[in-house]
Amino acid sequence: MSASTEEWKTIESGVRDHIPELHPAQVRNFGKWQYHYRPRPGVLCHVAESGEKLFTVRCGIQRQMTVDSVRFLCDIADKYCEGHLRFTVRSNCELMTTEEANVDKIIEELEAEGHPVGGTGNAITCFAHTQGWFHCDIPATDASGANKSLMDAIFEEFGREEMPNRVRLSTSCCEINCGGQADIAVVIQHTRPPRINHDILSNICELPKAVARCPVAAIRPTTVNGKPSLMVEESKCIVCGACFGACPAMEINHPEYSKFAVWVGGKLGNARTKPTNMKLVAHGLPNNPPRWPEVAEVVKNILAAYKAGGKPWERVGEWIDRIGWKRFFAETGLTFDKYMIDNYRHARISFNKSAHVRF
Amino acid sequence: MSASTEEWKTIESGVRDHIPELHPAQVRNFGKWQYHYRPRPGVLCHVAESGEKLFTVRCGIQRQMTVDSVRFLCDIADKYCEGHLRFTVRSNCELMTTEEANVDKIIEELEAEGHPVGGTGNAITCFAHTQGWFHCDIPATDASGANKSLMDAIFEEFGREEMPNRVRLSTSCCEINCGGQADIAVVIQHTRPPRINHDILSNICELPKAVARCPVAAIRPTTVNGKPSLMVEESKCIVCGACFGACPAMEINHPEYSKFAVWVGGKLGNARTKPTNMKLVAHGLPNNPPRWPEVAEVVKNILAAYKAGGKPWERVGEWIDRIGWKRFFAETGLTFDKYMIDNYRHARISFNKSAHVRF
Amino acid sequence: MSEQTDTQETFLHPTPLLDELEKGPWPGFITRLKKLANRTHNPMVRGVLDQLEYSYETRMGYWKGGVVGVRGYGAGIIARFSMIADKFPEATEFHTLRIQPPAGFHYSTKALREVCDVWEREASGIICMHGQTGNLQLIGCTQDNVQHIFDELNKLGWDLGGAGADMRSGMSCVGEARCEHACYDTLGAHFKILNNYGDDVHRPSFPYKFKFKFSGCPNDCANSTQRSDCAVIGTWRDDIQIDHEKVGAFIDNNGLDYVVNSVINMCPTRAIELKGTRDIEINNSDCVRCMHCINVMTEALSPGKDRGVSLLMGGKGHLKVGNMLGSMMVPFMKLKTDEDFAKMIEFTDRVIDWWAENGLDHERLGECIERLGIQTFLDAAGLEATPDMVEHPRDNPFFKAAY
Amino acid sequence: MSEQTDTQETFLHPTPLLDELEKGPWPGFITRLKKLANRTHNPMVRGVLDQLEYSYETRMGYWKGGVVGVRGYGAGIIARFSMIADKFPEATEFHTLRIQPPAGFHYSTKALREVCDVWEREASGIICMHGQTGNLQLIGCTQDNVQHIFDELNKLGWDLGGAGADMRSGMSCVGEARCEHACYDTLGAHFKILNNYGDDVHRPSFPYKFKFKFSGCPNDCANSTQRSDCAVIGTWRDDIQIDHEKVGAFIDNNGLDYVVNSVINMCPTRAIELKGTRDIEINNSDCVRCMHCINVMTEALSPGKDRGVSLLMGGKGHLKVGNMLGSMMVPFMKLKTDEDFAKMIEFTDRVIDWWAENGLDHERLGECIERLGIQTFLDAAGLEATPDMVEHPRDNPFFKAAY
Ligand code: SRM
Ligand code: SRM
Ligand code: SRM
Ligand code: SRM
Ligand code: SF4
Ligand code: SF4
Ligand code: SF4
Ligand code: SF4
Ligand code: SF4
Ligand code: SF4
Ligand code: SF4
Ligand code: SF4
Repeated sequence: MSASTEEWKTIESGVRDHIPELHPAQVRNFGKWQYHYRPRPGVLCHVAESGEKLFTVRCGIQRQMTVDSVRFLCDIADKYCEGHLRFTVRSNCELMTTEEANVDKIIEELEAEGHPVGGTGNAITCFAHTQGWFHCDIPATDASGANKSLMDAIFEEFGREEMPNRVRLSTSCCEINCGGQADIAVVIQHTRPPRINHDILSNICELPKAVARCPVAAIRPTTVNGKPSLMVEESKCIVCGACFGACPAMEINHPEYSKFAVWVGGKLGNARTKPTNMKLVAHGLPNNPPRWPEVAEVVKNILAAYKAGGKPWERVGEWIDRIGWKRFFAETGLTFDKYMIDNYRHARISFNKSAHVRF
Repeated sequence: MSASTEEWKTIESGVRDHIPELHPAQVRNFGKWQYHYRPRPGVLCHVAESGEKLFTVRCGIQRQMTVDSVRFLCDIADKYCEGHLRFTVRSNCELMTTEEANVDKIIEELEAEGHPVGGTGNAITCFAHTQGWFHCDIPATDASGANKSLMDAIFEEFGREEMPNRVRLSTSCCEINCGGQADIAVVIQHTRPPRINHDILSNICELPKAVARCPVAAIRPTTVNGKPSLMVEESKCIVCGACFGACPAMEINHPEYSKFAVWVGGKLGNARTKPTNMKLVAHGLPNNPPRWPEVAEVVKNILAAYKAGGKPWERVGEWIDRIGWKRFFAETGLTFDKYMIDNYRHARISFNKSAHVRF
Repeated sequence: MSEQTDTQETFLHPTPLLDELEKGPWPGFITRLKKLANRTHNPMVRGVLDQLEYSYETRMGYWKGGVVGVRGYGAGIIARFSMIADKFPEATEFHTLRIQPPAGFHYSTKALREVCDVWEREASGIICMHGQTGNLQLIGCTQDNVQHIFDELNKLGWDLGGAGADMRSGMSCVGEARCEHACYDTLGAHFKILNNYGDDVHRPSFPYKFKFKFSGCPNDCANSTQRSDCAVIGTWRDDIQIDHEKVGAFIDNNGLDYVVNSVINMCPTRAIELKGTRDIEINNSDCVRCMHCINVMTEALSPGKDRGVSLLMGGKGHLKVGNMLGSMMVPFMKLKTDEDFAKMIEFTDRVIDWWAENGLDHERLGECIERLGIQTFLDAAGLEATPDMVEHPRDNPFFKAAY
Repeated sequence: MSEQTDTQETFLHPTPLLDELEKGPWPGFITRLKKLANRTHNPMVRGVLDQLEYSYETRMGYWKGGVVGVRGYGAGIIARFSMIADKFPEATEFHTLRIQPPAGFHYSTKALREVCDVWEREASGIICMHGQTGNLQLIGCTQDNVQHIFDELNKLGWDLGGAGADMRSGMSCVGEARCEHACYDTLGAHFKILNNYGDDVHRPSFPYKFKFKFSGCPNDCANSTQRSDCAVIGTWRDDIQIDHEKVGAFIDNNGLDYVVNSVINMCPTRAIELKGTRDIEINNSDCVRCMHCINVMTEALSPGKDRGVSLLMGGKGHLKVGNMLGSMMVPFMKLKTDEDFAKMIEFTDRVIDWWAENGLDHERLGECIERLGIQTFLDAAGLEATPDMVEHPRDNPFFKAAY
């Protein structure tokens, strides 16, 4: 690597223009698509008003890619896709061609390199996952590793369209949840108030910022060894970890006490029902690298119950709405406990304010 | 009136035993009722396992009764009902007889005295109303008078069973709303922060209690004319009137600025949908005794729209859920405004958190 | 002021605004009050009408509270003194006795006439039937006379209800006394449970008011979910009872479309299926006991046989927090034998003790649970968490579990 | 530790735990990273793998932040310094460039190869495609080299995205480029609107982050409602377009029961009626534009012709308040002509100015609206209240109207 020498005057070009990046068939039929169908899992065919057909092959990638794997995909795109490709909001790669005959070839080459083809329609698709130990400064686990392990565990469903509807998954390496809401989400859960590292605190921490960051006013200024420091009122603390983001001395992560939680029923789009937040259905699962088998088990059970019980087009949350939470817990073998009842700001909104009850 | 002389030692008897008060047919068939039907509006017929039939005639009363009117009802009960009668949770009176032939006679006598017969099934029934100027110490209007005026305005519907489902009404004389949730509720709304009567405040008010009563910490201790007093931070005040209940010097009521608000869609029971809170649909209506015509107009419009649009068994709130709030406002001629959007504790829960929209 | 419209007698002063309330078909309280005053010549009634007329004119209320009570009790009387007694001396005092009625508002004429007689003889003769909490409200007496009146009523078997920071009077639907839906004896439960708390009704020692309400089934005719701290609502655990022949008859009479549109399609969990064209089947594990199908097809369907109650806690009105509905805390318990009642009271004792210890001044049970968190409450109440308690599990990760 | 399983080369140190992630069918990032390191012998990659192995062993992370930037910009680089550089000196620095990709993640192989070449030559060769906010993340360079790398990329037409308290990079669904549902040009809107805020992307001056996301229709494939402060979602104002012949064909192919169960019965407002046995009719005033029927019968149905966007505001993640979904603020606006865009930007400018003035440190737009009240926000944004903005009107009386 060489250091910068000449002075280049930055062009604040912002977002790069997409038009030259589009596949020519996308440009030709821009805004004139009529419908699409799925010839097989992992393949879409969009039909334009002009009658032109554009085939898309969707494949899984590892998201944390290397120049080699990017170049591999470029090679395929050059061979079959007129030199264009795209990625999806869920970190899949899409290779597009107007030649139906190319579809099988693309699939063959992708699979040979270990890129599974699928993720369309009512299949599961890649976990929206986050940085984790690989790069983030506040993670309690590794989201890329968890994603890999979990996708291995439910791999078949990526290439099959056999779920009642699409299943969006996510995994996040701290409670901040950069992975977002999902049908099934796997998120690290803090379980102990932060231990304060007084040695470094006074050097690295803007104390008032850390105090202000706490949503429940559990952090108070204090003096330790004659230096200004902070203390946490543990009974108030809701172990959200917000302070750790503001100040690395508020050590919230723990090799044993950082646990996994599983959430279900998040929905991002507006089809049929409104978007919804996901709900806690398991917690206290061990953070068990490198393969996190306990978490995989829970995810598999939920998927199996949903696959068996959901009606066509019902998303995970919609399925549960219909059968009720009591049956959800029964059918997945999970255990409801008191921590699953909200006790935060809008808690009472989620209580069963009725005599509606199932036996 | 004479003053108490002899010393009677109180018997803390509590709730009076109901068994001797029941109609004999109620005792005979206690827990053994099989079904009921309504031979006509205002009349129920309950059929027991034994085959015995008990007819009930329900009539409107004025709630704020006199010994004369109570005795009148007792006279009828003695004549036709084996000396028993009951009242409903909505301040109607029910006269029960096992003789079908008595029904018409009871109706005739009640109506002759001005007691309308009705309020059953899918009719409207009496407003649940409250004390008001007649007795309460914090009212901004008179609930008995408003009830009388409003019931006059929609009187026919008491004797007809022509609504999609029952309609529960209520009217309350301050925001505390002792009248409770209802399909349509008419409630006084404070619109100005309390004026503090400093003259009396220091004599009659437990200052810390008043301070503590305020839900938004808008009341602060201060000194006025050398005496400890209170002040209200008007920008914080949500004009709830809670302080007035704690301290009569916090004058919240006003001859002009105490206004009427109308609420809809409250539901108390669990049939079909869960119980729901009522929602604000009109406010700023004048507090216009003795007949409150502006309020009556709004109530009538809502009833008319519901009657025209509701499907059988749909309560007011269920009807609106189906047609949407946009159409509710269109069909009732009411105007939605920004104050109808919640800005209190759980405000965001009521926002439309979706792209679902009607045009 | 306009001319007096009342021509019957001259005892009353002119009340032109109130007289407007004599018009129209609904039973008028002004008309009856005027009749009462004209017959009894009770000056308190006249004074109160005068002050009310003045309120209608000026659009302001003129009563203030105060302390009026009877020996040994700390509650039960709502004191009302006129703020403008100089203007309306006859209205100087106008206190109310809150009397606990028999459960379900059932009266023999004998009992009711006795009350009327005392009340006409000793006080105003004005009776409110009933207060929204369920009390028989005897409105209008003076401080001087209140003990005597209470003694007279107490001799006749009546007792005061709640007011202030105490156990309030209960309310119950008619229940098994005249309703085929009742899943337990609301009247008996009202009687037993309120009388268990008699001391707390009479002697305020709670953070704030506490209300029980008793509804025989989820139709909740006693408004318990919305309007009480502890709602006792009848329910059942087994299957809805179906008389299939009567289902057929119902369909014959009302049409297939009515059954589809107004029963099957209105079931909140779609638990009902049409079988052929003359029958239905219910998937009882999907049924949430809402009552709707039973309400509509009352001859053909009825609640199961394994009956009991659900307890919902924390309901209350708007004040300060916005309306709070009671929420499911005990999905099912039996409430029939003395043992069942002992269990129930043991439970509500635990709840009330916890609240009495932890509640702030003027804080209702629901608010206290909200402030301290449901987990704390469940532990104190000795309850296991179940999914019945929620519409859905929590949607935020902000909790600290004990492990 | 167990024995090293990698037999290909000896450049890498043993990573027995990570090697477990080489098993299984899903594309493995460890396998690719190891291949990369073995090919390029880039010590940073080895060091990072070593530190990651150590994280897997000790179950703790070892990166800390810091300040690394490029000339003139206040954001766009995520700095990562190893906390245990003494142990893993090769991992001392590992900074990330957040590059704004073309809208809809479309690339020519030429453009992508250029990035790869610079990144392999100058840095780690690790590329994240893509970050959850939508950035092309170039992971792993040193502070020394960051300006040079950026210059090289900038020459090739790439620019940095957002980070910190600024306008973040946008995200858009494929939209009109390959989707028959798109109601506006998401890619064009992404391009125009983000570039209008270019200065705010590069120079943090907001209370906190602000995200735009662009979805062509309410299916919201860009997750805009849940994950952006301003969601721009395509919709239509007129009637759904029906090709009745194709409805008939759909029913012939899929069966009447499928249409009833999976289309008609799943419409959230029951706006669809079956007409005979081979057609449907839609009551468009009851339709809430949820997309479901169009999704299922994509050949027969499509959005109306009078198309535009809804704007939902205030979405964001869990942190501190619990997940906030964006909520409907502008039910409909056109977004096609330059004028439309000018109007839209005038509006978002007003919103952002208000938030920038009123927001607390680290407070997202949604939190700010919640704290100051929706009325204040609507006034500042110049919006009229409409029932579209709420699930229902308020259920508490605690407001102070201006009259
Ligand atoms: C490629 C992609 C957009 C992009 O620009 O990248 C995309 C593309 C399409 N989506 Fe999507 N969706 C994409 C992410 C999403 C997301 C967001 C996400 O996954 O994070 C959602 C919201 C999910 C949610 O609600 O939680 C989403 C909700 C939908 C829906 C509504 C599904 C439902 O019934 O709830 C449809 C409708 C449908 O399936 O017909 C849809 C439909 C489609 C269609 C059929 C649109 C079309 O006619 O072209 C596209 C092919 C889908 C398929 O896989 O069969 N797309 N779609 C995204 C692919 C992600 C992936 O790689 O797996
Ligand atoms: C007498 C009374 C109970 C009492 O002990 O006093 C009562 C009695 C009956 N109720 Fe009720 N309800 C009574 C107040 C209520 C209330 C509370 C209230 O009005 O304040 C409710 C809750 C209202 C709500 O949800 O907001 C109530 C919700 C019902 C329902 C459910 C209605 C629905 O579909 O939403 C039914 C079911 C039905 O109609 O078949 C019901 C059914 C009945 C039945 C049919 C039960 C029976 O089989 O005997 C009774 C005759 C009702 C009729 O009028 O046709 N009762 N009922 C109350 C009469 C009040 C009145 O004078 O108007
Ligand atoms: C008399 C009555 C209205 C009526 O005309 O029927 C009534 C009248 C008063 N209510 Fe009430 N409430 C009455 C039933 C209710 C109900 C309905 C119920 O019990 O089902 C409610 C709503 C349910 C609840 O418990 O929340 C109710 C919620 C309130 C509240 C607000 C409580 C809350 O937490 O939201 C207050 C304010 C307070 O206690 O500080 C209140 C306070 C009052 C006071 C004591 C006003 C005061 O602070 O001085 C009123 C005395 C009026 C008087 O002069 O008699 N009253 N009050 C009702 C009691 C009669 C009875 O005992 O039978
Ligand atoms: C890289 C990325 C995860 C990923 O692997 O894809 C990420 C990584 C971080 N996020 Fe995030 N967030 C990323 C997308 C998101 C998203 C998803 C989205 O944008 O659609 C969200 C939820 C949506 C939202 O905006 O709320 C998200 C919500 C957060 C939050 C909580 C914000 C909140 O108000 O709830 C924080 C905490 C904060 O900002 O203080 C945060 C903070 C962080 C920080 C900066 C942690 C920190 O405070 O130091 C992480 C830096 C990691 C790193 O080393 O690169 N990140 N973060 C995503 C950004 C990549 C990109 O630019 O493309
Ligand atoms: S979820 Fe937490 S740990 Fe993971 S990338 Fe986001 S901020 Fe970092
Ligand atoms: S973890 Fe959250 S609640 Fe606990 S001290 Fe830190 S910021 Fe406060
Ligand atoms: S609603 Fe208000 S004014 Fe009316 S009786 Fe109740 S407390 Fe008194
Ligand atoms: S009216 Fe309510 S908000 Fe205003 S000062 Fe009084 S208690 Fe506080
Ligand atoms: S609550 Fe149920 S049991 Fe009681 S009267 Fe109403 S319908 Fe009958
Ligand atoms: S009681 Fe209600 S939930 Fe149960 S089957 Fe009948 S309608 Fe459905
Ligand atoms: S959001 Fe709508 S327009 Fe965009 S890709 Fe998804 S379905 Fe197509
Ligand atoms: S778009 Fe949604 S709401 Fe509209 S008709 Fe179709 S299914 Fe119903």
